[in-house]
Amino acid sequence: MSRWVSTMVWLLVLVAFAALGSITDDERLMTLAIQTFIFAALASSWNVLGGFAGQVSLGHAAFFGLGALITRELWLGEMALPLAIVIALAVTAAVAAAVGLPMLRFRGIYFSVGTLALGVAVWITAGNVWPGISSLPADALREYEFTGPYYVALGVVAVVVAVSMWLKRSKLGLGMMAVREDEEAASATGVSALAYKMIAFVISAVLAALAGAAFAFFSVSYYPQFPFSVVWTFEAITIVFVGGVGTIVGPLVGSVFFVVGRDMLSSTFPEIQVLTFGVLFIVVVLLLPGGFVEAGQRLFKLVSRGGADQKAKTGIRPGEREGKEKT
Amino acid sequence: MTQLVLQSAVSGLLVGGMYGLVALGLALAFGVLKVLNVAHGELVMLGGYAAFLIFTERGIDPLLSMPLVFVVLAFIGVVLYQLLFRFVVRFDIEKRIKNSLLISFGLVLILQAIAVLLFTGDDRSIVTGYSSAAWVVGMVRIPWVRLSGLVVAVIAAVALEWLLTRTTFGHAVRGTAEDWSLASLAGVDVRRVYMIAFAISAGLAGLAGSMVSLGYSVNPTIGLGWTLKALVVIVLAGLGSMRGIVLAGMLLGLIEGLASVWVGGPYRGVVALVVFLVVLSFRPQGLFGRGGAYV
Amino acid sequence: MLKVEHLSVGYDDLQVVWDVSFEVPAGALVAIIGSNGAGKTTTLRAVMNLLPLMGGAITFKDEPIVGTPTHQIVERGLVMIPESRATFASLSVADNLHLGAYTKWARAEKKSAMEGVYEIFPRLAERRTQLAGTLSGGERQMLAIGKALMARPEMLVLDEPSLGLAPMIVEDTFDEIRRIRERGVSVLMVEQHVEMTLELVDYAYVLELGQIVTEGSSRDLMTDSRVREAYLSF
Amino acid sequence: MTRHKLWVLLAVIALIIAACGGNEDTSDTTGAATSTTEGVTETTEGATATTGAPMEAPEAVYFGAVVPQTGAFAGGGAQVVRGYTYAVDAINEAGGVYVEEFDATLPIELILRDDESDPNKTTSVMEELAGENIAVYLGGFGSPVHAAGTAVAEKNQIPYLGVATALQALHEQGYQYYFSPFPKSPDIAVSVYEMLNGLLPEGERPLRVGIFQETTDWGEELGALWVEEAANHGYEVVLHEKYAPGSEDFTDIILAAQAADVEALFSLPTPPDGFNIYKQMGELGWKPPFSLVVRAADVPTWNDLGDAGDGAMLSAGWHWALGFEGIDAINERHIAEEGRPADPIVGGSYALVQIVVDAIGRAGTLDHQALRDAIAATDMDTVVGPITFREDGTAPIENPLMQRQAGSVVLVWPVVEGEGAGDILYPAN
Repeated sequence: MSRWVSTMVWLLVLVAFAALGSITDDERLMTLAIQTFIFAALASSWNVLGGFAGQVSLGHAAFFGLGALITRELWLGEMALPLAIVIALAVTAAVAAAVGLPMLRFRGIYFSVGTLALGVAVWITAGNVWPGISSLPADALREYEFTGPYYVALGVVAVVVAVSMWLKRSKLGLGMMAVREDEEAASATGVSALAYKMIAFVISAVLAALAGAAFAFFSVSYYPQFPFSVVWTFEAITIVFVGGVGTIVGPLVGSVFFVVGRDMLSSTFPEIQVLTFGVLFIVVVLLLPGGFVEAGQRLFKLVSRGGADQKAKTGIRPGEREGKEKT
Repeated sequence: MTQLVLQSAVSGLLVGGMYGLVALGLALAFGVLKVLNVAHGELVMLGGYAAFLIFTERGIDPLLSMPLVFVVLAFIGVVLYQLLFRFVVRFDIEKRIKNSLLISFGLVLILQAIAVLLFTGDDRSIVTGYSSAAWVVGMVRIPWVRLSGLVVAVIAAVALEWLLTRTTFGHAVRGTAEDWSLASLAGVDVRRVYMIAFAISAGLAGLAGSMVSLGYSVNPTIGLGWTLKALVVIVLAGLGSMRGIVLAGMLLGLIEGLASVWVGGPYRGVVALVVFLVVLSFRPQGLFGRGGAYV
Repeated sequence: MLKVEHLSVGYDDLQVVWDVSFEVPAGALVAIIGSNGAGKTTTLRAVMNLLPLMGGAITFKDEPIVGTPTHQIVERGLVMIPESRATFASLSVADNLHLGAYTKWARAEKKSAMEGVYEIFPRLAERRTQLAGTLSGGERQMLAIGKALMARPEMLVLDEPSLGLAPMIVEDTFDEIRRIRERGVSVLMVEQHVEMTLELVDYAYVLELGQIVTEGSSRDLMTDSRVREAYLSF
Repeated sequence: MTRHKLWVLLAVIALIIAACGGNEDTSDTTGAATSTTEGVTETTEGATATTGAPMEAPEAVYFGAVVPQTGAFAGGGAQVVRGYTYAVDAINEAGGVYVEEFDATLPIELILRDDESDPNKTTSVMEELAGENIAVYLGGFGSPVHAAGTAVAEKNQIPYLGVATALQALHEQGYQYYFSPFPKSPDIAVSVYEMLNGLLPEGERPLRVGIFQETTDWGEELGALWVEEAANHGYEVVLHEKYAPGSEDFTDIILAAQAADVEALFSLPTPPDGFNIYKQMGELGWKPPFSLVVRAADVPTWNDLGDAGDGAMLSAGWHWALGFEGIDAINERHIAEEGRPADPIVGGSYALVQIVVDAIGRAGTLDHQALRDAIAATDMDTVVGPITFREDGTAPIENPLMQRQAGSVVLVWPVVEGEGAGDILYPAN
């Protein structure tokens, strides 16, 4: 019963955002929403590898950049957007599979620093090979509409969340979490740790490329090297841990806090915006080690303990945890 | 051609010494506190500005002002420890790495913003009488300013090694690094060891900063570049080990120097990273480390 | 010397030790015996403030030590040898001993204490420069005890000293503990080898599932029917 | 579990709506309901937000200036801000600008935003400014930030004036809203050879040219033009080295230049590369007799290099010794506030404000389309000289060249008499 209810809830949210897209055409709100969707998709994609399978990758932006690069080049070359995205995902999947094998031989901090080195190497190469700015053609700029990118970004985040939810509930997801909890024990019970890590690595890369495609379709002009930058990986990780690692909702809540919070800060105190964001961010990390979701659960547990009689009415067991807090 | 190769190799070793000096502080903080301080590069930046100010205001040469810069940065290290990292060390090892990564990422933003407010965004560098002086050995010129970076790195490494192996405090530090609860059972005040180790780590960053502002240039955004190099060096040397850091740094510098000759400038960074990955895949515990691949 | 009253300890919301009280008079050799998972180690870690308490009072030499930082407890003369990994593998034998005498109180006589340990454990003198990680199980136990002695303790707490040792070595270890006690050091020992322990100690407490089920002098416990069935083979 | 998810998601929606409520007041939207089609639509027709033309006058005319105040271009950005501030203060002191549409003389207000020398921040900050009812965008410092900004200006159809950017490619995109009265790559490439031939007698010219080209779009553009113009002026390119911006060690390219016996070294480094290159040259004990360091040498901190940096030629687009009308006032204030005559970029940014104010006067309205046409039809004298705009938004302007001589910036080309101008210091090593 609870899976059907939660699916209905997710559909309700999707329809609400879809309607929101057409009601308003306040450009700043649309931009914020699109940025939130892209960050939510990117953070959720990182969460698949980092949250479910417990492999902390610091080179995730390479796949975000790859997805953006291929989609943009093909789409500006007069190719239909959906086809360009499919090709981008296919190429990213191949690259991820090729890179994943050697990378996943490393464990723990060595995997993190190894993927960081790879990410920086790809970032420098992208900068050297594609030095020129990538802007939309002049006439397309003058008729630029936010509704298109809005729905693409919404579609992308919906797909990423759907895949995450399917994965988390599937046998595949279970295998990944076993690897996360204790890799030796998992491989001892016949779970091929490398296989699950590879699958998580490729799925995470493809979803990141999808987020990159949404970025490429939405952005007016940027340097192709930009989506490869390590800053995207750091921000994605920040969002996941502030929201709640290993959960479905965590990255979503985290991206709202990140995008909306940063925007409000930059308009209220522009000069010291970077300073205040740094301080605010540290306070959140220190006070909520488990992220918003765990804080929500703890708060919820307090409330539900108070409203014990609630249980009869709603028939939903209060205080059930959404999966333990992980590394 | 051979002159180019030799000079590039030597220049690579010199800049590698700098990578080692920056990595020394990071290795100490990670080795002892198991804290990954991504803002270590920002401490180097602040050290660079400190040396620059002492030079421009008081006219003291950075090589002479290094002890003062060390103390100033060590003090900043104590403040940062008390404000932030004191809470991180309460977690168990795995959570410490995750939380210290997040907190130091926030610290990067704060320190950069403060640097901009205090020093503006311009590039600053210390130019002394001997700035263009160099030793000529055969076809190769060894600039004094860059050589001093390497010399300071070696001296710092030796001093750290002496501290860790010859003094009782050093035993306490190494004991804490291996097992903090056992160390406290031996009567070691682990909190104090953490604070002092972090202060020394910041002080070493200050020394590196002085050398960066002497040999290169300082602006608020140089931090992350140096942190990335230091991170590669400490993993290359073997995580957790505080030996062989400067050697690993020089190796990385050498690889980059030679890479620039054959592969060409734009890809010198890429080649060094690829070589690092190859080395890592054959010796997961690093060149000098003993620990298992998984920390 | 050490008095523990109504001690309750646990991890997060999982309570392990329920309302435990025991006492180690000065110069006594007391043991807490119990099977694995009875909460023995948890109790000791709580006494040394390596674990937060849920309740209870602990006094050492009539001064309360609840909440006192571990290193200050050691400074006051209460030294514990943990169950496993009781030595610093990355440090040499000599450095381990140096670190053992880290407190101001112990550092004063580090030289003489060192010679004393080398006398008691000549094997350690031979392996002085070796890394502790390369020693055998028995040698590592000797080093653990030697390191504790370097701290010139007034009371020594041992967490399952016999763990993972060959029977012959366990006997040597127990002999050494007897000699330590004869030098005036009070000892609290936590063990699973009930039979051998009861022969060694004056008084013992039996811990089961986090609670003290019975206590008494070693002779009484030897004859207590319940203890015989549960722990003794005959 | 589901109930708690509901909680959190309601919070998500509330946050979005709160954000939407937060900025409802800024732009009055005559929103027409666009057709709501589910799923992915290419582009749906819909009325863009057109601001009506209310008759009562706004309190001021707002100029949206997005300038790097932090990051690599902060040094140059500070000069741009100074130029804008001096110009706006001067005009406001003279009463402001008369706008016929409101039949009122309004003060100018500069809305200044920092894009942290990051082209991606430039786009997001310019999007924010679009909602602040600005008359025009004013550019920052450096080609990357302008490359990103032009597209946003074109999208929002708000006139955008660029300064301290020589990227010619931006003017070949068919943009209607981008104007930059600043020397472009072709002007820079030609002027350096014309100066050398003009100032140095036949036998004494540095004919062996070396190029340090950073792997950026502007690097490629200017590098190629330097090679092309070398042949046209009788020079030989003996070295053409590429490097990635931001590396720490330039030993390899410096030694290659020394080995090739380069006499004239051209480079356009992103800070701090320029600084490090010339510092490492000092260390390696080699310096070419002639150095043109575009962009990097424009900032006063270049003097920290001492004699390693002395003699470097700048191509900063302006110099106060050119003596155009209005320069004395700028110099007076600059010396009073900064203790030295006007920095090179101050003139260029001051001129932008002059051009916009003149265009508002002629257009008589703040409507973006009308303002764009008025700017395109500019024909006026400014502190950077006479300005008219070509079809592609560039302006025919001579590229003056200056040289760092003993810490001060001396105008060397075109040859001008009077204070601040002087002979070329050649050879510089």
